[in-house]
Amino acid sequence: MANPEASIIRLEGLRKEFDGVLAVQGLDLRVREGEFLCFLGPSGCGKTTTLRMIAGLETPTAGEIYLREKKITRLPPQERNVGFMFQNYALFWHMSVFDNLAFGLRVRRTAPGQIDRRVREVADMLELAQVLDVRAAKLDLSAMQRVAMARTLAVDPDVLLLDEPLNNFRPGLRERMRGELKRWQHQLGRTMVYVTHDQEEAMTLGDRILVMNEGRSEQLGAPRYIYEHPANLFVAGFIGRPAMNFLEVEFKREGEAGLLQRDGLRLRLPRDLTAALESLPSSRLVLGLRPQHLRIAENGTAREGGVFRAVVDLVLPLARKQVVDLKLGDELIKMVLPADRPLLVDDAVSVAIDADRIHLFDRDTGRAIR
Amino acid sequence: MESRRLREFTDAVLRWLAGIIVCAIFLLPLIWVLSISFKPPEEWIAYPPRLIPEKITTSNYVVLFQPGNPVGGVGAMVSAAEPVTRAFINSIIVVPIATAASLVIGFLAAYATTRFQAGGKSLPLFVLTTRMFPPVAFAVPLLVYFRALGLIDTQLALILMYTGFTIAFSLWMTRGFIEGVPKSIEEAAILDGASRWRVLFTITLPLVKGGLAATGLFVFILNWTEFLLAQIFTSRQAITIPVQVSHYVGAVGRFYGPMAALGVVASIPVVVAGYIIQRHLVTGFTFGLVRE
Amino acid sequence: MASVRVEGLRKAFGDTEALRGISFEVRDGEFFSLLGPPGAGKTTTLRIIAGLESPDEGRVWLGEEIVDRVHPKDRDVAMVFEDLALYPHWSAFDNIAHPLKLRKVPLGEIEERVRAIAGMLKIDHLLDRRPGTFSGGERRRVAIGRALVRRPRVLLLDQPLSDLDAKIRQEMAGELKRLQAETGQTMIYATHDYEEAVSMADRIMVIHQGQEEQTGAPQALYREPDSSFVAAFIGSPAMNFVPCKVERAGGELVLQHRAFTLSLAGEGLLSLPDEVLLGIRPEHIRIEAARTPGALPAEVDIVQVLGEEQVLDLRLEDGTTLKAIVVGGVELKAGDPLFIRLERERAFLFDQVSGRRILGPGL
Amino acid sequence: MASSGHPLADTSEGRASFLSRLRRAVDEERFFGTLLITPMQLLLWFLLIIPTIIVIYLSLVAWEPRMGVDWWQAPFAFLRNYAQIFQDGRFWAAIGRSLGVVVAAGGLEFAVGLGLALLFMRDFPGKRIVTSVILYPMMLPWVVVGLAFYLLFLDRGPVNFVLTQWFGSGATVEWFKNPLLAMGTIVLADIWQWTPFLFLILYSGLGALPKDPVEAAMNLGANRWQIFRHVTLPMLKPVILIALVIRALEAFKIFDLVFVMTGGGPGTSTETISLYIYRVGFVFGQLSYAAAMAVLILVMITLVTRFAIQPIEEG
Repeated sequence: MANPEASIIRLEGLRKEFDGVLAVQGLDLRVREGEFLCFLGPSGCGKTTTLRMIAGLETPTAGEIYLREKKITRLPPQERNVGFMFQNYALFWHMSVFDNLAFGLRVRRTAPGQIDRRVREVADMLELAQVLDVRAAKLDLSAMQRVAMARTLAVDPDVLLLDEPLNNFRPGLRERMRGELKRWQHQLGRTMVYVTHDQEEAMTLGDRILVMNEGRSEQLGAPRYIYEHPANLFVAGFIGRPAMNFLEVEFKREGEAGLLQRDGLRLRLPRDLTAALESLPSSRLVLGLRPQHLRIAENGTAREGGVFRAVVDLVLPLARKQVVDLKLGDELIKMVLPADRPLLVDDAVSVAIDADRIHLFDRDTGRAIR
Repeated sequence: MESRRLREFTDAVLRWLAGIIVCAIFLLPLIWVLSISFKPPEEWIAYPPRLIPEKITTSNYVVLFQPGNPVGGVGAMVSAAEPVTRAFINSIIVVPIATAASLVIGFLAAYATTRFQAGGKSLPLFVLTTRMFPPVAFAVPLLVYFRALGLIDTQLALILMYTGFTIAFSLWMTRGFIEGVPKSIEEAAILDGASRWRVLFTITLPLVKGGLAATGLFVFILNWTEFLLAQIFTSRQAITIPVQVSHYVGAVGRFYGPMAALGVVASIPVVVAGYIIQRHLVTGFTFGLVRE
Repeated sequence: MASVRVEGLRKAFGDTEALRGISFEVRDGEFFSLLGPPGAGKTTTLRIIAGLESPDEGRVWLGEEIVDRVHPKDRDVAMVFEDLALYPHWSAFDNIAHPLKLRKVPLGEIEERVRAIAGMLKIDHLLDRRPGTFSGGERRRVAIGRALVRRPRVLLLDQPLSDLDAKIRQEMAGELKRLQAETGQTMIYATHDYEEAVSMADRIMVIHQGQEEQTGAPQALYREPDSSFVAAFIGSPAMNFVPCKVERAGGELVLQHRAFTLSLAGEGLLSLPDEVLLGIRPEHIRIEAARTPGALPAEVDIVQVLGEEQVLDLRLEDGTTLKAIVVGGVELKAGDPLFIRLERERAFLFDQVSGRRILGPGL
Repeated sequence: MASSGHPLADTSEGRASFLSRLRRAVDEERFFGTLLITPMQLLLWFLLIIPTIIVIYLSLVAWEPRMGVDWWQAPFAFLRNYAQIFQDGRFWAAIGRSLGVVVAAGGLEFAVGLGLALLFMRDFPGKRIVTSVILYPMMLPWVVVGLAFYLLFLDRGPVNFVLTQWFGSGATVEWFKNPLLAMGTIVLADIWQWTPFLFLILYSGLGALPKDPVEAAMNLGANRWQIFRHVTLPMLKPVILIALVIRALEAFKIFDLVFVMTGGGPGTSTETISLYIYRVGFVFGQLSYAAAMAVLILVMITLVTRFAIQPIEEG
């Protein structure tokens, strides 16, 4: 159990309804001091709404929000000292960069000398010193982003909330800006809550990730942990690219060993897993296979695991890798291979599955069994 | 903690009260006109004035269309003014024709200026000058000119002027709507094999027809309410309703009842039109001047 | 269907030169991609082929015909626009049928062909609805259907997948590729996303500032980029570039950097300039736990976990930073010391000024 | 052949058949565009350019319809008409009054319109109905508005009745007999009719403003007034400018209300410039003199708008 003193933001049963539609349905969360937490989920999953409630831009229908254990649920945004960076940056287009950065300090009636000092400090940090006199509307995208960041930082907020700040960037630039963000976070050492629908972004940026779907939390954990141990089918399908393959299988016992079975596929299980599956009420399972974990079978099959034969349906090269669609009966199975392994459409291949790299889910509840 | 909710509540109540007061202020003048239009002559300037007539009568309306009909003994004097019927017929002919012409010409020009910069970049601004100057400044030369063409006191003169002086609105309002249609849609249609004309009529026009309707109603209002030009360029034959209203005020003394009745009648078409376009007005009036 | 040839296209908009002499040929039935950053001139090239823009110089052939003076509506070229440009006031059926109706195809045949293409694109169930409510993927399918239904001489696609989610983008890319294989339709596909180009196209032309950088098969561009621009543009994370000096010690050429030296072997190196860029892809930097001869000491700066892979920002002794990819479960964190080895047989040398490739792959 | 810049323009000498070139030409953008603006161009020539030429000519001759000769036969007066204007006190007084209406009516309408627009930015019960009510005066014929206010401000009308109820029987005011009060009632009627217009523009403008900057300002700790003063108002500036320019131009033209309510009286004390030109030209029949005044007005307005539009184009 996390120590409550260490959490800077605490959400308690947070709910939000818009005209009868539940956007967020009961969220409990502790954000740790100094961490980079990502809210990850498809659009409409309630992640932005949650962020806006923390900033006070929306009022929760029910539940409480605590900042450093002080209840702020009904406090207006002006009195929260929670920084919010908007998706479109929401700069004051009619002002110079300096005035943008100084805005928060001016409305707090900070002394002019102090404003000047603070503005130059954050401007230096985010490499804006050269453009302080430029009007915000005239900046390029990456400078706008830095102004937005600097403006939020100038007032020294307790927490920084970021709403998909990289959405406006084209792919190449986006990766670069991601690196920048990561660097800033190291430099600033400030608590950040970051909303994104891009799993890659969340994986690379977050210390922890909260995966959300339909207003609910699906899983909370470190990126690698979530990737390796997805709690359910949704998380498993959402994290990782190309997405995990899912096959419906039946569990069967054959002599000593356990078997997973479907048309064209027989998978021999190790003993411990067999034992675990036997204790389940249902034998109807979903087998999850990461495309990266499949390999072309060499001669001789493994004792555990299995091999299936399939036909190449499509090859999508990706420079150093290739994504291959294989046809197994009616199902398409994706597999990632190094680019130097030439495969042609309609080739028949044998694919090996390692039993210790499979995921298994309960077909009815979707929960992970392993 | 609950102060925020309380504040929001009082806020709403204050807005609501302000709304009622504003309503009253904006409604009162017209209600007074309505009230007088249903009053018999002895109540017109009765003191103290009453909002609700003691004796409601429709004779003020009747007398408009049957000048011979006596209204408490003053019917004969009212009939000294021109019969309202002619003004009505004129307005009903002139205004819709001018409106339609303005809309068609304006739409075509708006399309050409937004899509191909036809006539140069400054043409749309130039057209605006027709609205900038007092119409009376144009009336001086136009009178001379129309007299030479034999157009004085004709419906055609009004139609020409009303079309011309509302073209700026037709052009600018439809430009906004046309700009809302992505150019790529038209290009896609061309690559599908459609000619320019076909693109204009099967793609662009259907996509802006709501906007055209709103523009049309707006132009209709402008034309229906126009007074100065009609006053100058008509005398008997081509007289329009606003001119007729002014005659009641100016010429025949204090016949407040029929005067008010005519005011009400003159206002009905435009208030109806205004109500219909209200929704479009709010979206159509930002002139694309606000960022994002 | 036809081949497309474009020769010496130039186009300026006011003071900005969008195209500065673009030539290429697309074979009948080929899937050709124009790849370049925004503003490189991809869209302008497509629009010139379609006839929506006329070039200042240069010509366009469709098959054997010069089409410079053929009106766009008569060129029989279809285009999928970046914003898709669906007709919002018509149903998906009418959208797709539009080009056929304009060609006065009999009604029965229109019905048949629209249904056939809709089946192929899996949008049968959408035909009666207007595009307003469609998802991004569905809208794209309708736009592609409208473009394909009349079997144009060439189909131009102007970054049709650019604002889709990564996941749907990859799915759509697969479908497009399959569709092209099935129909044999000549396609020219403009994109700024190298993954899309590489995964679908038979050949790619990389353009930059209105000029050709390199044309070739996807793997060729990846393995043997002609310039540092192509090398940086294709592959993710991008190739590392390290400025080095070339020094001649006796008869031997040495690549000199503050953190390392590499001796260059081989013939024909005498013409090397004094300053070069060493290019090495992140996937060609190997991590070693212990010091072995030739390995360079480095420190981990930032770790980004991407599923099976980790992208590392490494700092060499002199402060030079390099990106490297590690596959597998090594637990690394910022500050960890380690050793790296550059795979020399996959490295390149580029001219520092012109960016042209001088040497490689393999030093 | 140089490129015309038109995407579909034919840029190479033709070997194509005459027919296909003709077809191409008909469909060609420049031709098509020109064709579409032709009706408007004709209308503008007919109603704007030819009259402008005539009015300038008229202003340079001495002509009145009752002189019995046609206007093109009238003797040249050169700048005598203009010289006369500069000595015509009634003209300058009328200009002054029109400008007074612009400032008084325009200013108050802006203030009230902005206040209403801000009030209406948040929802409250009955907002839609109130909005409809506010907007309808805009649609009414001016003459009817004039009539309504005339009836309200009659000596024995409801306004005076209310005043006597509050302040005793001595409070009856003869609104149309006092120059200042007569002008006041005209301005009041104008405000009543045209505040809705400013409300509408400002309300649409406010509604179209992006919400993000306002929320950002809240997030940075700004209170309502600070947000309004430093974020909302500057963002609204272009809309405000255009609203004021339009309104000022319209208010300067004011004619119908004056004509109906006071006829310019008492005396000439409420005579605006439109009314004065109307009288000179169409009542007194001095068309040349009216033409000279018209030209002067055209020039003045052109200069002023050039001046006023510049910041809008830059902003």
